[in-house]
Amino acid sequence: MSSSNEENGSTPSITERIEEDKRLARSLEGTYLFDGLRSQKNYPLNKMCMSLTKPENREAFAADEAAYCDRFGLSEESKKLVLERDWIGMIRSGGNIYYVFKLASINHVSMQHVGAQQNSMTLEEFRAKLNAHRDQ
Amino acid sequence: MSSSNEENGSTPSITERIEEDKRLARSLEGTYLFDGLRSQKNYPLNKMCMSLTKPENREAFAADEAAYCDRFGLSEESKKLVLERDWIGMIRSGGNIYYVFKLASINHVSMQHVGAQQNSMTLEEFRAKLNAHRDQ
Amino acid sequence: MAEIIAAVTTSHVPSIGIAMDTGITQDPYWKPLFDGYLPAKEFVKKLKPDVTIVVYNDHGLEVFLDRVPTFGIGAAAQYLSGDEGWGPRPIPPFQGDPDLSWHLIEHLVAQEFDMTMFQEMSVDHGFTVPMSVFFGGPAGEVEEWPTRVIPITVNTIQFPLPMAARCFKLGQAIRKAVDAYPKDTRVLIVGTGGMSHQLQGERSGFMQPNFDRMFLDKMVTDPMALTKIPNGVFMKEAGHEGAELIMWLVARGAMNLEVEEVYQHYHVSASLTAAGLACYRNK
Amino acid sequence: MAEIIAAVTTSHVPSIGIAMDTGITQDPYWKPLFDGYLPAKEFVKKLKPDVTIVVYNDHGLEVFLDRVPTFGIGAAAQYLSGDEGWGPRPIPPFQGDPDLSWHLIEHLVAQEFDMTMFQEMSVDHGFTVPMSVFFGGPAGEVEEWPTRVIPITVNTIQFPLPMAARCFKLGQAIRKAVDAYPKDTRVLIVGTGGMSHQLQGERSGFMQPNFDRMFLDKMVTDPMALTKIPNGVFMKEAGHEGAELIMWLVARGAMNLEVEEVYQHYHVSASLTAAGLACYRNK
Ligand SMILES: [Fe+3]
Ligand SMILES: [Fe+3]
Repeated sequence: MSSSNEENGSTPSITERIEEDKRLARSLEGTYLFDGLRSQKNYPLNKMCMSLTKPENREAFAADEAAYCDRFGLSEESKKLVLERDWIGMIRSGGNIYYVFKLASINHVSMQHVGAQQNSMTLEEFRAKLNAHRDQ
Repeated sequence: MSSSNEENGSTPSITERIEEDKRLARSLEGTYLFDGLRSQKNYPLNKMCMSLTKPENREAFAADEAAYCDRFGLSEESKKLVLERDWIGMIRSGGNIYYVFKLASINHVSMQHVGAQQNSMTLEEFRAKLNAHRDQ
Repeated sequence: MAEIIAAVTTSHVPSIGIAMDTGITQDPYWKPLFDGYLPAKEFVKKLKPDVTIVVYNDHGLEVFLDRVPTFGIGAAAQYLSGDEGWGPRPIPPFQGDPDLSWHLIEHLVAQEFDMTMFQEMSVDHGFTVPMSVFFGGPAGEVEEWPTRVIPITVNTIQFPLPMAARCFKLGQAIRKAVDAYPKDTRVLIVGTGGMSHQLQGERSGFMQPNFDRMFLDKMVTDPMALTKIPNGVFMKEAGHEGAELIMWLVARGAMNLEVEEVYQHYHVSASLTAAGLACYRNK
Repeated sequence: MAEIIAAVTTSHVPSIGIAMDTGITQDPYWKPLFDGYLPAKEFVKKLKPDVTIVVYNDHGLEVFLDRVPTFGIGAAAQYLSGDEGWGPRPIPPFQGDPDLSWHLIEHLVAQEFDMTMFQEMSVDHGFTVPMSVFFGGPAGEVEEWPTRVIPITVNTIQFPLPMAARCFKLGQAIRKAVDAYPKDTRVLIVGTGGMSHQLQGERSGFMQPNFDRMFLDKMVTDPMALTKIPNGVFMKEAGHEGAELIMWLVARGAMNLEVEEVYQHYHVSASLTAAGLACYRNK
């Protein structure tokens, strides 16, 4: 009943491969594997950020940020993270960097600024960290 | 330069298989293979019909069918087919039966009615044709 | 460990849903069809599946021609009956199983199936009618669905459709993925679409019971032969929309090569469609 | 008969596009990067491709988490630069090649790649920046694109991503499909994404030039070794977003196993990203 149509030997190896891959990816410090679990975690935040690709939505957001967040059903905690532009807080809460970055873009906040804040560094410190790689 | 990474022998066989399949499908009388060519043929008609899955769009359509068609950029010819509920005309022009059928649905016109008209039959004649299969 | 406990397959037609929802299943036109469903309902009732994977095709509810996925899979917590133009069917919401959905997604992608992952999704008659047929009361009515669900979509709206052999392999990959799921979960797989029918063109109304009966036979005796049928041949023998039979092959691929047909019913016709149904368990 | 005449690969970063669009490519920060692009522009200019297949990842312009295709392919007549939050880039529209697109779709589906077919599609920096890098004037500016385009998307927004080996096989399948196209069409394939970078989390700013240089080497000497790298290892060695390197393997798969590297450029960093570029032709 439980034997598969094809050779059964590959089942454990696929499972092992997937589990090992996820274990490794989840073990990386300061990294939030954006898998199915995380994709469900703060769906409203990502959806709100995605909507900012339309100019009329950016205007509505600018007019009343909190009300706009409510329209997308953000939790009070997530709304606070958005209003305070707490980038690392948004990522931790389940934000996907590609959607969250749209929120930065509308205020012309650069990725370097977002990266610095996530690292609790000043922009200068963060740039020095990036440039340090030139020696490698 | 032209030899592939893998065994080259399968390339012609895939091409032959695809061409033979399309040739057969296109040779069927009274049948309009809905492939890429046809999918491009009357995209606005299908898009207009797809929109009718929303009640507010159905209301807008009912209020002024011609104006609604214009909003989706239908050709004059396609608009006439819609206004006249010319089902076979819509299919010939590039309509996909699944989208076109939504236009029938909003007036509670059954698939049997659409089928009868495509066959230039009365509903009774078409039903007799369908029931004739019971003897097979 | 999880297990696929059975496969059931059936045609789907909007008007079967309408007949159930408007209470006319005992009218002379519909009675033979719905009477034929009763033994399948009994079979499914005894199975008590925790999760039902429904392999179907979207008919233009979620999928427009702007973006057509070959294979899709739902990962939502809930799926609602959608509005196909005549309003949503009056049935309860379907509860999903995101944990098993994501397990399937990870295992299908690892087996080189290029799935489209849906986290928001409403379902059309291709999904809801089979659910009513197998899980509804005698006339299809239902108060609460007794199973969680996972929708898997197959493109049959725009050529090229996936080949029959690819669909069968998808079923095999689903089987492997379910076998690898660590929870004790009893899974039923439903393959829906077909049998012979053509809705579009002057050939609409085309049906070929001989082909359907051959297909029903080979589902048991020689499924590999069915996987060799090109989609153009499905269209010729079973009608332009009859190519939906490839969904039966996904369900079949999830079973052993040897199966027992527990029940079969064949009725011509429901609306424009030859209506077939079958229940299989592994030998 | 059609032919893939070369493959070129490059990183992509929004700010590279912004630097070109605002005319600051000769500023000290940007000059080394843009100077490094010039020989690649010369190489591509001489190639005069009729069609350019751009294999890239959408960064949340067309794709939201409601519906994530593993592999997508455009079949539109035209593709516009989309609005990622800071307005569309001020560049001309891209002309598609629907005939070749549908040929590719038919041949990829026949080779068991489960593509999502896009007939409406705007393109983001993952597509437009490489196009400016390879086809723009000295500073990236462009009046009219000298090539038709076909976008192919790879999911890198949500795990599971397709495996490196699957991406390489997609490239092989594209190659077979192009080889089977009956028109005399010269096709360039572009693989874009990476190199090492991480945008999210406290690890943002992570880069590892040693890994990138290994990757650049093996693209020539041992691409099959790269196809064995699990996506978790890409994330560890090249950063959470560095897994975009799998797109390079699609382009690589479309070439012979033996290639000549015509040009290579590597620069740390553009914004948060290690910027690599390479040009390959078949041996
Ligand atoms: Fe159907
Ligand atoms: Fe990127």
